[in-house]
Amino acid sequence: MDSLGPELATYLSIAWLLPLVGFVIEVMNGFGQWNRLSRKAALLAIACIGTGFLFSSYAFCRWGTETNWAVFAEHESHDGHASVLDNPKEVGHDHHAENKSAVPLAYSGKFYTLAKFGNLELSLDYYIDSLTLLMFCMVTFIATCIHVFAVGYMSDELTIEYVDHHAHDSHGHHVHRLGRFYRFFSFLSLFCFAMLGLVIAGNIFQVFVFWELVGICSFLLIGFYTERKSANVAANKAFIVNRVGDFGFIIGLMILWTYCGTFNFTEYKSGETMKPGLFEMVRTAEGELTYTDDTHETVALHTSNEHGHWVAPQGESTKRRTIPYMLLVVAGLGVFGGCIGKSAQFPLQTWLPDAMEGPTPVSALVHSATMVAAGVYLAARFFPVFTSEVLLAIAYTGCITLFVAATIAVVATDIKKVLAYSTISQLGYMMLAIGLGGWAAGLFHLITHAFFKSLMFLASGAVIYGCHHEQEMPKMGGLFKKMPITALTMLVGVIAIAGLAIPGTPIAFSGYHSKDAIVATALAYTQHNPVHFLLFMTPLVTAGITAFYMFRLWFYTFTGTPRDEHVYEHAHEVPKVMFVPLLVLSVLAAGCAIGGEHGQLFKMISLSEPVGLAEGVPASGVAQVTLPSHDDIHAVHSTAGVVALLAASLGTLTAFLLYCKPVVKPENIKNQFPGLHNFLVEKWYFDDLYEALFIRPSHAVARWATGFDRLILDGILHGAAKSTVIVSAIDRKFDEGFVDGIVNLVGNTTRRFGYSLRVFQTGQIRQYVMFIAVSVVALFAVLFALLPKA
Amino acid sequence: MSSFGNLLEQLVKETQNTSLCHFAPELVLCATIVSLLLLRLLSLDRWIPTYVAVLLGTITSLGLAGSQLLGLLNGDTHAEPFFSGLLMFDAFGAFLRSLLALFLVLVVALTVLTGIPDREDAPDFYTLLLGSTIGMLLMAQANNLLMFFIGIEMTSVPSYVMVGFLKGRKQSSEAALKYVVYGAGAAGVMLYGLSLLAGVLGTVAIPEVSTHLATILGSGSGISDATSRTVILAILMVLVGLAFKLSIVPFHFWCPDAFEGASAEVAGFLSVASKAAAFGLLVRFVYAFVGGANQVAAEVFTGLGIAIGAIAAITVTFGNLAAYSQTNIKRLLAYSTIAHAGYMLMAVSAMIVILAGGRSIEGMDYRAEAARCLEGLLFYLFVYLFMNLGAFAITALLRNQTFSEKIEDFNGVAYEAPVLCVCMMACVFSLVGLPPLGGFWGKLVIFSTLFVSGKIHWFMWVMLAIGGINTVFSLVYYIQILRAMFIKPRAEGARPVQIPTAISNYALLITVPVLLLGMFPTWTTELANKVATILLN
Amino acid sequence: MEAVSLNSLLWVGAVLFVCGVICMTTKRNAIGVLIGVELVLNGANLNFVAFSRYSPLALDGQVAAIFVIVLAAAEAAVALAIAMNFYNCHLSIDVDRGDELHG
Amino acid sequence: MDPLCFLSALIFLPALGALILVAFPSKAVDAMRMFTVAITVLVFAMTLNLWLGAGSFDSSIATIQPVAEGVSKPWIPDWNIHYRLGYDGISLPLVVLTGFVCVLAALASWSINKLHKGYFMLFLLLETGMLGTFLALDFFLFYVFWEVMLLPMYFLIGIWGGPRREYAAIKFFLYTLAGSVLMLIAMLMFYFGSGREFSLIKLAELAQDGHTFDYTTQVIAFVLLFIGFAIKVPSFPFHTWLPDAHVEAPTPISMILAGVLLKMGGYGILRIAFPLCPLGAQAAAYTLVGIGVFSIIYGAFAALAQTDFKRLVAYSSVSHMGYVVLGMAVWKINEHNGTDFWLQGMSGAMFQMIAHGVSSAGMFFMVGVIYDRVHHRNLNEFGGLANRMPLYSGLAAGIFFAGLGLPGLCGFIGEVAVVISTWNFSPLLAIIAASGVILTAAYILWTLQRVYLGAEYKGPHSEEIDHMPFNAREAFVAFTLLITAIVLGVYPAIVFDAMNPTLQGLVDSLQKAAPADAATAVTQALQ
Repeated sequence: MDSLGPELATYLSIAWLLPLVGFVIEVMNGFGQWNRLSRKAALLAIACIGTGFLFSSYAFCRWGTETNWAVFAEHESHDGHASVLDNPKEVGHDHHAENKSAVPLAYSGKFYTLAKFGNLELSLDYYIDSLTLLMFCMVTFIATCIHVFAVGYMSDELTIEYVDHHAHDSHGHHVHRLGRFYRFFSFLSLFCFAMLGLVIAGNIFQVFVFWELVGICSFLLIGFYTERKSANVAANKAFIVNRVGDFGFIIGLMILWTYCGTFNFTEYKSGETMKPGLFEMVRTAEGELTYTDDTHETVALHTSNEHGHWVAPQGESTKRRTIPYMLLVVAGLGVFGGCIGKSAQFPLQTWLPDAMEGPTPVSALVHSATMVAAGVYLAARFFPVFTSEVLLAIAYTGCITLFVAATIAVVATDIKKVLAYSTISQLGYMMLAIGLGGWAAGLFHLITHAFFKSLMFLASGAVIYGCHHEQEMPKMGGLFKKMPITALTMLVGVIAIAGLAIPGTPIAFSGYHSKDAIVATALAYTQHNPVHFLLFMTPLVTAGITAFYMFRLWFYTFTGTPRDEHVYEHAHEVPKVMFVPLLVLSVLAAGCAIGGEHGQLFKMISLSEPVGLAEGVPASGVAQVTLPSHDDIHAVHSTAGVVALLAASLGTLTAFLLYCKPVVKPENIKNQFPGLHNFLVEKWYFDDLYEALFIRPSHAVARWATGFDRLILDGILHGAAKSTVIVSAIDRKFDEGFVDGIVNLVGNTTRRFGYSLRVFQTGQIRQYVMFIAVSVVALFAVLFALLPKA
Repeated sequence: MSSFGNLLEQLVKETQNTSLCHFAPELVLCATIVSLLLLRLLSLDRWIPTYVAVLLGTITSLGLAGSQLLGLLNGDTHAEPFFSGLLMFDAFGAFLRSLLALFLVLVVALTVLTGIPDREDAPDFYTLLLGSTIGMLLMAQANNLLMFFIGIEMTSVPSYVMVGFLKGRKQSSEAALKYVVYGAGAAGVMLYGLSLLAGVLGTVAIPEVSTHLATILGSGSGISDATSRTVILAILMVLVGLAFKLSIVPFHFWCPDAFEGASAEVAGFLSVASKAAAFGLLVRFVYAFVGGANQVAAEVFTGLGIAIGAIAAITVTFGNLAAYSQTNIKRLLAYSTIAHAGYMLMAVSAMIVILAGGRSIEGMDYRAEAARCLEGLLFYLFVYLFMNLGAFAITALLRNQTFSEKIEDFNGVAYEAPVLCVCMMACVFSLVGLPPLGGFWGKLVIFSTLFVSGKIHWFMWVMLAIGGINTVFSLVYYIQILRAMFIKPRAEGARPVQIPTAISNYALLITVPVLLLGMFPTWTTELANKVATILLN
Repeated sequence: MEAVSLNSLLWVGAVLFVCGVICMTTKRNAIGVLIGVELVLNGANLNFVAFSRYSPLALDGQVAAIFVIVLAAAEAAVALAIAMNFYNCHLSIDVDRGDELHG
Repeated sequence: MDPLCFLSALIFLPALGALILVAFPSKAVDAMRMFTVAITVLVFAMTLNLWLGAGSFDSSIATIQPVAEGVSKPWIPDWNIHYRLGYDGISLPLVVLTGFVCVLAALASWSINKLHKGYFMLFLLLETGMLGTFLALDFFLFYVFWEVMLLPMYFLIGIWGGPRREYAAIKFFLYTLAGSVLMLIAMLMFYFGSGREFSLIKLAELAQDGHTFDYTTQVIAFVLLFIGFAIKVPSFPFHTWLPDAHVEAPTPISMILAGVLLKMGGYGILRIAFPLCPLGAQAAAYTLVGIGVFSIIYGAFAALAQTDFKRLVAYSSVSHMGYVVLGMAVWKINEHNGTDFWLQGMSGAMFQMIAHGVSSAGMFFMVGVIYDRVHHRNLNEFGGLANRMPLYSGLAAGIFFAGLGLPGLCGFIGEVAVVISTWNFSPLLAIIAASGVILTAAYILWTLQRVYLGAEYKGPHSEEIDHMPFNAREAFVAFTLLITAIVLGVYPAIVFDAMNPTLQGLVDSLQKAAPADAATAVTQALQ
């Protein structure tokens, strides 16, 4: 079974690299012979990603076969995955097989080295565990669906003269341009490559690499309609805000690199010896930190002992690697900063709604299902390095985000914006879960959310397509009759996200299970840490809000009477190529989480859960929070399920009463609370705040920087010049245009001086001769004054 | 009476056997002058152009001077005073004589090409030129305070006339008057100094100066007594005279005016030749005092060296700064000349400091280091000969086409006279001191001596810094010339410039050594070093 | 007759020198300036002669004096010629009129 | 071929080409272009041969190659000056880069529209100067080549440049000359301090033995040398010549200026300033890092405020070259990794030089392409080019992304290697340096938006864009640069492998000569 790791790596690499090949061919040919009417680009892209899915699935199957599908065997015990590990372990781990029961099943290895600095090494690695496999399958599958959908959605680009109704030239005409069908698919392919690279990455540096690449793909796709200023601005905003997060990410990288000397997640082979990865360095085999002192200020980093165990060398050895606890916290926060940016968490959530400027398939793939989830993925992946303070920060970040975004979603009218805010909110749930120690719950929600949110985005895309690029819900209404398939699939998504279910029966859509898991974790957590009760209350309340705004969306769009006849007239059901993916996805959105915590999906995820979480983590550090054990969570599961469902039902009911069978007019409520409404419509004024806090000051600093030479040195120059003018009694204007920098200062001063010297050169002989006399006397005097007196 | 007869007989013998031989280059030049006068007297100049005779004479003179130098260096002949000790026949003198003779040949060739003395005036002009050169040759070999003065006067008097040679031009006459008045004044001061010096020391023979001086300074009362002060005052007055010839600040005022008024050829001649000769004289004079200085004198002369260095630094700075605002290219080059005199004076200053103070520094072979200073000076002079003459010559050659010496009138000529302008570029960059041109090497050697002498007194490092800064500043005005030639467009309707091949070749002839001296300076530096070592040991 | 001391002679020379310098610097007339030069030269000459009597300089001083006289004559001749030339151009020998060359 | 001959041939081949160009008739513009390109290609081939050819470069050797003290011939014996050449892992990548950029710059020289002969002659002379500087191992020879480069550059900017070309050219000249005078003084210090030695290798040995040059000398010399090189890099506050020179220079010269000339500063620091004054360098390390960081941020901010396209790219060079200074100076040993982080910083700095050579040359080329058509560079008067010139815009975006430091492209590797090595030196400065990523993204993306995106082209000469399509030659240049950027970004080990042994040797010898963090060093010694 030693060969399984490389084998899986090969399959996944194929799946990973195929889109890249597709991208290269598409781009090359796009500029070249493919004409603007050809769908070849799309076919190639679908072929690549589809094949990628097949390879991912095959890798999954291989993995399952090798592990005898133990994961799906019925094990009631939450530590069931231990049985899986009866099989021999991954490459190179054999020499400390006694640890194996505690270490999640994972395969790691190296693709190639990027750079080597002494003992430090930057490389491209892979790290494959059940989560990786799951993510690969999920990403490739959803991507395939979305590619297919996009063939239909983007078909109006198959023209040599595309009229962009949202972009105007200086004369106010619509912009006419060539269709860019191929370009869209080439970008999608590139994105798939980058996303899969992120998932397969075996070290945090590599994650960063692909992190940036998905960022730039997102930039390209958001700004796909380059003629629209709003799209460009949104694209820039997305990338730059992400970079703000990456700034933190880099700080985290720097700290880890400096203290640990490696970026690898797990142990790796360097030359002939095995070296510990970050996880082994920070955590013991039992998942605990080792402190070197009683005050817990310094954490020992583990190295290999003579038995091949990862332990902290004992004694007061200065050779012992340590890291100050605070820096470990900072590193964790830094990396989480990256996650905040990518997953649009508070306070960097502002870019995601704007990113809806991109074509809807992009929103579905990049900005709901995959890329934005990468932040959550990384937070989960990097979980072992996070200390309890970081986890608490993650939890609160998620908590704030999920609430803020949900409130904004309540008043949003653009169908995609509602979904965008809901995405942010759901990502908040995931973060919350991870912060609370509900690792598997968070990822569970990630997967289910990917399905139902991409479904909803595609459905909304279908609506937009059907309504000829109308996105404002107030102009829709009653579309159920015109596009029933879309409406129904959307409804599946809405129910899933709202978390509705029929209690006591297994009838529950995926969102119910995953959100239930999160709320249960939160409840258990709050029981252990009553101080942090908000971490339970907020998601619970927000579950209600979520149900409210999602149903509001659905009712607003599909039921009631048409509010804009023009739109309604032209609305039509989408073609097959678009609704087939909808149907496929709706099946999965409904059913992917069957069984909930006892279902295959959850178990599969649990298999990769970091060591030590299952038993709970006792309070430590500054934060002093206790993470609940699986048993604790299990104990409150049913309670949580009931309250969550209650909240969701309440939300649904409210939405029904307001928008489907209006008992109260929403306008009235709006008018009752104009301040609150405005506050929400203005997105809590985050954009304005950032504008005032960061953007304007940085432009000011930029102007200052560029004007530094001119203004500051100009001042010095003027002063110097003036005094020179007085001294030399010459008043001549000089070229101010040359005034730029210190050279000019010196140059002009000396030039001035040079001019002033002309005074002496009067041209008068007598004065010249006088100089002889005066000079002789002066020199004589000076010389005698200076000569040593013997 | 027999003793007198013996003396006379000995004198005649010495004169016939050695002195006349040693004096051959000068004699050839004298003969040339006489033949020029005869040619005109006999109206032969209608058939034989004057310059043919002049070229013949100067080249012969160059050959003789060169062979004397080689002889001295190879040890075939040995250094000795001649003409009863009035002049000194040594490698240093021979080197400068060869240099001056070579320069004379080049200047004559230039005048032939530019045709500056018209046919009628040619014999007069060349007479003055050769006469002035003879004076310089005397300066280079002077071994006696009297010869010192005679040499300077012989150099100066014809050059006054040459400056005013452009008849009928107001500027020219004004320049000549200024030059003569200033020169005469300076000569007077110097002579007064010489008289005091000779009187106090009781000798006019330069080699004896140092011993007499040592006696005076070592007489216990140090330098505080009246005699010593008189000596110092006298030295200072003599240096004033030399400073005038070298156009050292603050005795430089004549220089820009005279150069602007004179023709470029004359200005070029004066800028290089009179400097070379004056530096020769200065070195001899200074070495006479410093060479054998004792402990007390060492302090005094270190101070003197530093004072000279300070003046050199001021000169460099002044020359460079004043050149900024010039619009006339000759005037600009005149200020550049002042600055370069400053650089060279730095070498002399370093030499004085090392000679005076070097003995007290452990591990310093002070004579070798001093020889390096002198080597730097001589090399610099040698390069300066080519690069400065090049600059003046090209100015003169272009002036013949553009009829102007204003910088702006040279706008864009590079595209019509590429060879000349490229040569000008090489000369100018060499004047700035950029590698791989000769000027760089010269500056490097001088700067390195400053660096070494800095170990004796920190002020020399300050001078080094000043020299370095000035190198940068000087770029600004030098590049004005190139900017005009290469970057500015030719003025509308300007007269097209056509340069005959001969002229281009001449420019190349002057410029190629500038390049070669920069890339392969070894031959020249070794020569200069040898000469310097011989003089200083 | 009591011998004149060296110092007295030198004082005369110095006075001549200073007078000459003052003359050079104050006279506007070119000829006047030249006269100043002559005074300076003669001051020096007097020194030479005086030293030839009172110091080991001996005959060398007198020879020098003779040479200086000759050179002074030559210089004066040239200077006068140049002054003539200047006059031809400027119709004046006021040295202050020569101010075209400056800066 | 004898290595000395080969290296000399490499250096002087362009100069020979320049001489041959004299014989070309002035009208034969195309012939001159092709000839120049041929010469540069030949030189590039020779540099590649030097790198990859059998037996010419062994990347596992830390010392100078082909022989440890360099191949030499006496040049000026009485000054102990040698014509000494050689290469190692530090200079060879830069030599290859020079060859590479020159080929592309020659190909970009079609836009030169006057005095072709003079242009191509100076161009080739410039290449000789650059190659000579990188290959020289004698301080004096280095200095000579360093200066030789100035003259052609002055005229190339001064004659073929933009409206304020005279000003820019003289500014460039003055700055560099000022720097080289300082270098000259330092050179004299070493020459006389070492007993008349100019060989950089011997001087380094002497400097590192700890007796020859005392602390004060080393500090003074380092300051002199560093200022000289920092002007070239350019680092704040010596950078103001750069925007002017770049803006006024013609496109190919901008490419060379950014692609190669700036690297000489960094190269000089690594080749001369550090090895010759280890104590001085160590004393100044914090200042250097500070300067590097400040340049990064300052350059980025300044770039953000530009409205001139070329000026923006020029300021981006200031910012990017800040990483070079930063990376070189992170001289601090770590308890567990020893000097590895410093080695990483140095390697990153070297890589950044190569990467910047590719990306900035590309950026300038891309600016030049559009300038040739619309004859202006006002960022506010572009827009919509992505539709008008899709291929051009696509390639430009790729190259600008390389400048942005996007992973997978060359800019990223150097920047990130430098930045993450900085924490070990100073966490505060590391954080400031890392914040550069935000600003860089901001100004590059904003530029892309203003130039390539948008509804329509807003500036003058709109019709020229259609009249002059993006031609094959331009596409070739851009493609080559982009592909190189990708190759370097995806597989940087090709460069790292070539230079790491040398840098390792340098780091070790410097650390030995001037032990950083003495306390730690003692502790280590005790164990």
